[in-house]
Amino acid sequence: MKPIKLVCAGFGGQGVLSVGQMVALLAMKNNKEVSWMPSYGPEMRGGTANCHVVVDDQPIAAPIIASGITHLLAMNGPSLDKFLAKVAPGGTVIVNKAMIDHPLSRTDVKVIACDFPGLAEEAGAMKSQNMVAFGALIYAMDVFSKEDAKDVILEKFGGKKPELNEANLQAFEFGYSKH
Amino acid sequence: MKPIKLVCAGFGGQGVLSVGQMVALLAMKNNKEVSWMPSYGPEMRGGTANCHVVVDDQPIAAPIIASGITHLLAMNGPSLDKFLAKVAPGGTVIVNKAMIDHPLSRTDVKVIACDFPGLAEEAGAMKSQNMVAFGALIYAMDVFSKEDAKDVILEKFGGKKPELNEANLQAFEFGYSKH
Amino acid sequence: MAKQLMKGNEAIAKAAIVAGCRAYFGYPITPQNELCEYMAKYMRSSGGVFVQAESEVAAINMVYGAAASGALSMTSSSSPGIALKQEGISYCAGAELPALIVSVSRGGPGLGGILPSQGDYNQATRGGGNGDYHVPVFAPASIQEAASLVRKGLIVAAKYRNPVMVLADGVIGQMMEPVELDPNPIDIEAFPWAADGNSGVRPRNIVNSLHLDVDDLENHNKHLQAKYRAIEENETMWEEYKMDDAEYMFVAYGTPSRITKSAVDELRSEGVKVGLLRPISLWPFPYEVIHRFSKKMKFIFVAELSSGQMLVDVKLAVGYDTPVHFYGRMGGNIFEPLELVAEFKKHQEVLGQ
Amino acid sequence: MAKQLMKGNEAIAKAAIVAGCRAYFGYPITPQNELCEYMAKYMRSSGGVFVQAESEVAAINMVYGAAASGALSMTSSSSPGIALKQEGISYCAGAELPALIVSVSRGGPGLGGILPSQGDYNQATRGGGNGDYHVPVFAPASIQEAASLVRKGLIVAAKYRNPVMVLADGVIGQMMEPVELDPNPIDIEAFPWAADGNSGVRPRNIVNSLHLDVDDLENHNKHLQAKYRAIEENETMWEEYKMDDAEYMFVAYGTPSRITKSAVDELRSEGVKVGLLRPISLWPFPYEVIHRFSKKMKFIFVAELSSGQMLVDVKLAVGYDTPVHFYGRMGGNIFEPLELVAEFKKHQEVLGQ
Amino acid sequence: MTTTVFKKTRGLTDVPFTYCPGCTHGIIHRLVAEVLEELELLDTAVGIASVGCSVMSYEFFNCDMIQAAHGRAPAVATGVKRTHPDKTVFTYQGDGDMASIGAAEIVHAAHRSENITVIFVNNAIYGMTGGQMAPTTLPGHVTTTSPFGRDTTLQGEPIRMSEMLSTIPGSYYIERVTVIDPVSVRKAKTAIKKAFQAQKDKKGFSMIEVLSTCNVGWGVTPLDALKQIKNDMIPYYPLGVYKDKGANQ
Amino acid sequence: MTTTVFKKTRGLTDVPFTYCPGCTHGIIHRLVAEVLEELELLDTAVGIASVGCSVMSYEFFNCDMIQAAHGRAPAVATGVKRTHPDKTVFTYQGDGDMASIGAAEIVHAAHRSENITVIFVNNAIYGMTGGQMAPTTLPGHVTTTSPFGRDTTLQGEPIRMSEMLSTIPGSYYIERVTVIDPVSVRKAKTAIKKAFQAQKDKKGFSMIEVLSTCNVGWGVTPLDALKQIKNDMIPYYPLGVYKDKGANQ
Amino acid sequence: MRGIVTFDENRCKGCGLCVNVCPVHILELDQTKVNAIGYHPSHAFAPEKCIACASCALMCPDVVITVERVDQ
Amino acid sequence: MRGIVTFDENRCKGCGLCVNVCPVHILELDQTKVNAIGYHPSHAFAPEKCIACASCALMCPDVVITVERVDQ
Ligand SMILES: Cc1ncc(C[n+]2csc(CCOP(=O)(O)OP(=O)(O)O)c2C)c(N)n1
Ligand SMILES: Cc1ncc(C[n+]2csc(CCOP(=O)(O)OP(=O)(O)O)c2C)c(N)n1
Ligand code: SF4
Ligand code: SF4
Ligand code: SF4
Ligand code: SF4
Ligand code: SF4
Ligand code: SF4
Ligand SMILES: [Mg+2]
Ligand SMILES: [Mg+2]
Repeated sequence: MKPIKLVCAGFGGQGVLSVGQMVALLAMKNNKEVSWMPSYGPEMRGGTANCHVVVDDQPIAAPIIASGITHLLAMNGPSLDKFLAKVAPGGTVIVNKAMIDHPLSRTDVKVIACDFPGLAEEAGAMKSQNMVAFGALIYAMDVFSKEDAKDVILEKFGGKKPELNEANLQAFEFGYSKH
Repeated sequence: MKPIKLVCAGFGGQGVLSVGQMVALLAMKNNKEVSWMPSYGPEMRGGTANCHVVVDDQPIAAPIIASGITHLLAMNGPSLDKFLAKVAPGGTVIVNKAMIDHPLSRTDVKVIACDFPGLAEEAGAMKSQNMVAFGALIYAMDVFSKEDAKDVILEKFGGKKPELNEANLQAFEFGYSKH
Repeated sequence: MAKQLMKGNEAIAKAAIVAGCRAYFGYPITPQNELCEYMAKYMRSSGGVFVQAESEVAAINMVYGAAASGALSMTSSSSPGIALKQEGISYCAGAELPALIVSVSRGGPGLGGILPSQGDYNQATRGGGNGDYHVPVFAPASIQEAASLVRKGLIVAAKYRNPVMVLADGVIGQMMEPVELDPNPIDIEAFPWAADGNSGVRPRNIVNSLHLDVDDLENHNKHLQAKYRAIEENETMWEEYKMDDAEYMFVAYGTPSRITKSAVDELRSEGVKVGLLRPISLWPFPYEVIHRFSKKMKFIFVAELSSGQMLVDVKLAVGYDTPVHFYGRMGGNIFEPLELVAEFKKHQEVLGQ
Repeated sequence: MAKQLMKGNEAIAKAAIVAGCRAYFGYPITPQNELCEYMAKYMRSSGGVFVQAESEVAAINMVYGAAASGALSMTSSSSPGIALKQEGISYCAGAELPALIVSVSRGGPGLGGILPSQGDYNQATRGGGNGDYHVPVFAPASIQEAASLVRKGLIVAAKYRNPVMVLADGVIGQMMEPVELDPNPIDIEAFPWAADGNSGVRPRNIVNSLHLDVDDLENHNKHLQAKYRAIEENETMWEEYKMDDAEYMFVAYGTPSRITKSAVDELRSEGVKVGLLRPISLWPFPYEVIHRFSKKMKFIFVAELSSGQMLVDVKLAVGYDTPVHFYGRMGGNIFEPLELVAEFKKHQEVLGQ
Repeated sequence: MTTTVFKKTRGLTDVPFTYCPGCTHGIIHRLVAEVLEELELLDTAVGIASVGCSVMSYEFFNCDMIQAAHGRAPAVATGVKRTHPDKTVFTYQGDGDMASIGAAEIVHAAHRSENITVIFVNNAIYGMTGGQMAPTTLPGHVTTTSPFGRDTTLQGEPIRMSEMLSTIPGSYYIERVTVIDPVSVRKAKTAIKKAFQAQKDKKGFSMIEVLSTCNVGWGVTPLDALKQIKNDMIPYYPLGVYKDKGANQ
Repeated sequence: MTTTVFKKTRGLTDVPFTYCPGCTHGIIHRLVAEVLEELELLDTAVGIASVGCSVMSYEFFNCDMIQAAHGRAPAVATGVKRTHPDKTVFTYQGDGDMASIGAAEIVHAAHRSENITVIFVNNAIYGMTGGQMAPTTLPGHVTTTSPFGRDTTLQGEPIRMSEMLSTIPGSYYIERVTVIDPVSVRKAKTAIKKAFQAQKDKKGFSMIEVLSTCNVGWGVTPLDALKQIKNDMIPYYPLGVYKDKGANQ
Repeated sequence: MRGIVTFDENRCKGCGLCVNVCPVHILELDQTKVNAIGYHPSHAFAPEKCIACASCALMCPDVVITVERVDQ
Repeated sequence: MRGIVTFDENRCKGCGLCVNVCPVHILELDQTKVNAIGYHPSHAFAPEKCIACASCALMCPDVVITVERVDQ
């Protein structure tokens, strides 16, 4: 497996830290080495949050991704602005469709544009936007199975908010397939 | 000059620290090198106090006298007990007459026994017992002049307690001569 | 226990509880808050005590009290908070009390910043409290190791009656990694010296660090020094990575050592015979092994997230015969493997190799 | 000023006032009480400020405030009290504030004892506060030198915008010796950066040690490090005693260096070519001169009232080529010249000389 | 023709506040800044920023500012005021900063009757570090270090700083106010002004405690946070003047 | 036949006190020890010795003892009591220790209502270190750090700890007593007993403030020192119960 | 009495405190807009009804609002 | 009521607090004696007058005094 260097970024409350954690759990399930590292502290007061997830067959060296991002999930404009330059050539950028009225400043990256709010609403819960993103991400990574990913969703949220299970899984499916 | 290693010891309030300081001032007056080091802290809570005075032509190495005391002024019994063993052979011990009903445990030291309270009373102030001791000490040292010593007394106490000047000087004289 | 994905701060907290720590006293500070919060949530249900102290000073003195009365206890904090604990740590050392102090350090000096840094190496290894004392300092490089070193720390603390510090950089505190905890409580006997209010059934116990008599205090210090020699003897820990045939040696600890490993791999892939010596115990420091290796090295390269604090210990180990180079970042910036590789090559070029 | 017989603590206080220190904040602790008490008596009439703080923590933060607003200020304490100041000292260093801290140290660890000791060398030279910072530490060996180093300390503090420590053992604090004070106030310009409430006549000033941005904090640290290199360059102080033709070198500082001088004289009188190197600044430490001399020595002998804390710096300077021996007392016990001579001879015998 | 009824005071810089949306730290900042401007103290004031969400207030107040260690602002202020008795010195402190780690420093600033003004922002939580329990957190309230609600048998009943400090002979003026509606905001400003005036008149220690929100830490909306002050906090922390040595003169 | 009216309590060891002649620390020690014996708490008590003249009290109280850092005895006691809730935990602290450097720790032990008993020996001076001013030193009194007499304009008016701590909801029982004659000694003992009883009954924080002499630090005879308490101290520090949560039950 | 209320729009964090307090209920968060710092800013949808009471400005934590009175 | 007052003489520091408080004035510091720790110890010069009130013992800071009552 080629190492994954994933950054998930967005406003606080959008659930980007959870997306990263789900990727990490998925990696564990598949016996990969993995690390998850959040931004923290007053940095978050501004309202933005992000996490770095590294997945590899080897023990992880640097849990903080300073460059060479292979996958970037940017759930808002400032996050895209902040991290786009650090994406490796050939890397994948997953964004909300509405955010990219203008073409990206880089042409050497793959772009997956997804209608996060639209698909989440369609799936039955506006809160599930990050599940849409998670779906798109798993699709883009092409390393983990859909089934494992759904298991992870249920493990992580199934207990806490069972009423959301349906919507979450549906949102994941949409994210995985509709972009 | 042979180095002087003087220890003055007694109950708190007997003025042994002052005696040591007067010796130090006298040494300064005579352009000697000198150091004065008191016992301090809760050690004094027990009611005893002492100071170490070293006078030399050379810069003073150790201001604390661990052994080889050349002159010991012991104004009470516990002090004598504590320091006698550290007096150098041939050294001088100055004590209150009443304290030595029994012969000293050492025979290789000179003893000057002086009636501190008696002579002080005779001089006109029971408070001047330490001046008696100072007198005896200066006599024993045989290094400094009586005149300088008296100047030091006046310099140190003349301002604060002029009413005592007479008695102090008299007590000093008695100490210097009557033992 | 099964492998779980855990945040370092939480893994540290849980490892301590599982190992048998029964009292935690702390005060919030970033980046260790989750540790304190985990304790707030789980210590009571584990039959232990959680108190949010009014300050770091109070927290370490609560630890002092708990330890003096025989409880296996701990506190945690970060840089300025650790500074405030120095008097208390010195008291623990003086009174010979077992205690675990977790330091999740950030950037300094002063209020500094909250991002990962290793600028507190001196603070941890040289104290700052008063007097001749030492605190064993263990520095994990992964969450798994953080959990084991917490356990080890409690064992060492109890065994030697001495405070022990686990020094984690902010990355260790905040990162999540898979971790498997040893489910067994550590095995320590009750402390016969504890002032635990049982003087009805044994002679009364006194816990104290005051020794007004000089000979008393000197003897006490000699006793402490002998203990420290024993700790040096028995508890020095390090890891060697690709050192067998190495001609160059990196020295790094904590999270940066992982980045350094990547640099080693990168250089190895280019055919450079380089290895890594990772001190795990910062005090006692692995002077001897570093000295031994140093004789065979063309140069030694120390990488730290500081201006070079461990560097001094490496130099002490090496002496003057082998060059020691240094690369550091500060303030929360973290070097990357290729950054180290590039720096390494500069020195190699100078050597003409 | 005329020569006076003065207690070290009082000479330090008076020297500071005469030099122009205008604010003192302190808390009682033996053996520095006379310093605090002298300030209580004379600071006001000198136009300055004396405040007995509620604690050492408060005292150093009052110093921080006074310094931040441009006043040349100081505090003093002893071992556990210095431990409590570590956070505040780190803040002063981080915010680049000039301040004088006098440490009159006693025996430790913990409450320890109150008699003279040098167990706080690490506490003074390695900080204990958080982050990468340094505090110049000057260690007098006589009352006269204590007075001059206080003056020098204030100058260095103001020049580099950095806290400076004068580290005196209890002997220096308590002893009386003749001393002559420089009557002239030191010459420093007003601090343009001071937050002294004059934003009406210039842009507003901010004094701060927080840098949330990593690059900001890294740059700030680089700036600090550059300053520390300059201090190392300019402010390293030591004394050489009979070193010209020496084949053996003692290294000792503070009061014990005087005792060591006697030992040197004694050995010289027996024909042994021995000298003394006395570090006056403990940070910056005179590594270079010690290294240079070490090459010519048969061995080096470090004497300290500790378990050997400066010893580590000496070894760092010397490396492995020359043996470094050590003799120390602890807890308030002080060695005598002949004790050192006897120890010295043991090592000489081993050498077969 | 128009008259300005309200505009941003010169007492604040142009740097936007870093506080969360709806956080009343911002209102309190503004009031202090307005008072400084109106009493013409801005050019001679030295403010002490404490450690808490307001740590960056040195960026906001348009006067000389010093950032102090956590809890030590009153000591830092003492250092400034004693060496600069004619300047106006104030601290701006949170409840964690002042009531917890800094309890000794505030008690002793009052004890010595330091001629300073303390703005005490009581939001019953540690905002900055992510919502831990403060000594002022109300009984039963859930925070990250009182995850089952503040249990008074283990964590005590909340401390009332204004009441406590009023017992200290050296305190001159102490009032508790809040900023939950325009009326209380106006009252708060009057109190703050009175406190600074006391300093100007060299009367000694003054403190205004302001009940403030931390909607993020409390986990409620900004509007609900205001209600929470009214319904929960004020009953436990009654508003009013607790000490006014000048009142009987 | 004879009956013993008074003999040395088993609550004290045989080690002679290290206090100066006439120092009332000794009386207070004895009272605490008698109470411990009478309430049968000696075998399960843990005492915390603070830093001050009473630092060596670990030698005197005949129970388990822990020596604490200056001012931190309440925190140390918290560590002991929380991990040993069924033991009897008390601190013995001077006014420098508790009212000055340890102000935060005592406030927060009361705030958390730690179930401990605090013996607060207020002698209005720092005895141990040689007679410096304490926060409790009376106005005008000369000490080594108030060489011209305590100047309230610079050093504040003395702080009243019992009054202050009584405002804290968590404090359960607080009384101020003295030991200047047999009657007051008896009253002091009753108060101390009540405080330990409160702890036994798990009521929370109790403190007895004892006005005590330091004849050496005050520079007077032991007898005059007693008079000084009566004439100077009691008027400023009125004796009595300041907090008794149990009173209305 | 008539007032003019103006907003420094890009400082607004959309907290709604001003909206809630306006006695004539003319303020709202503009859901159609996202300002430079990512929030739906407050605005007056019927500005002519403003009575210049300044309540909004008094409550605004981010000093967004200026209020003027039109003198008649 | 008759009492027996006894002194653990070598613990006495001669502070005089007991002397002052004795209602029948039978205590004094013995100026003719210096005890093992250097003080003139207190003693009862008319012990038979003791009424066993224990006032002396209550005031003694050094726990020197034992008081017994002779039961009649
Ligand atoms: C010595 C020290 N301990 C802890 C911290 C961490 N810390 C920063 S802010 C804070 C609490 C702030 O709470 P409060 O004073 O109530 O202010 P708020 O954020 O609620 O306005 C803490 C504990 C620190 N910076 N320094
Ligand atoms: C951290 C620290 N600061 C200062 C001291 C010095 N010190 C010892 S006792 C004492 C004051 C004691 O006064 P108090 O508490 O009133 O007790 P007293 O001696 O009057 O009974 C001080 C300041 C210390 N030991 N530790
Ligand atoms: S965390 Fe709370 S106190 Fe801090 S800015 Fe946000 S709302 Fe305000
Ligand atoms: S110094 Fe004062 S308090 Fe201490 S023992 Fe002596 S009289 Fe008592
Ligand atoms: S000034 Fe008054 S009326 Fe006008 S918008 Fe603001 S709150 Fe409404
Ligand atoms: S109160 Fe201020 S920040 Fe909040 S919505 Fe209104 S204008 Fe915007
Ligand atoms: S018991 Fe009473 S009567 Fe007897 S000696 Fe003592 S004080 Fe006097
Ligand atoms: S009170 Fe006690 S110590 Fe004092 S004189 Fe009487 S017996 Fe002696
Ligand atoms: Mg708060
Ligand atoms: Mg006292």
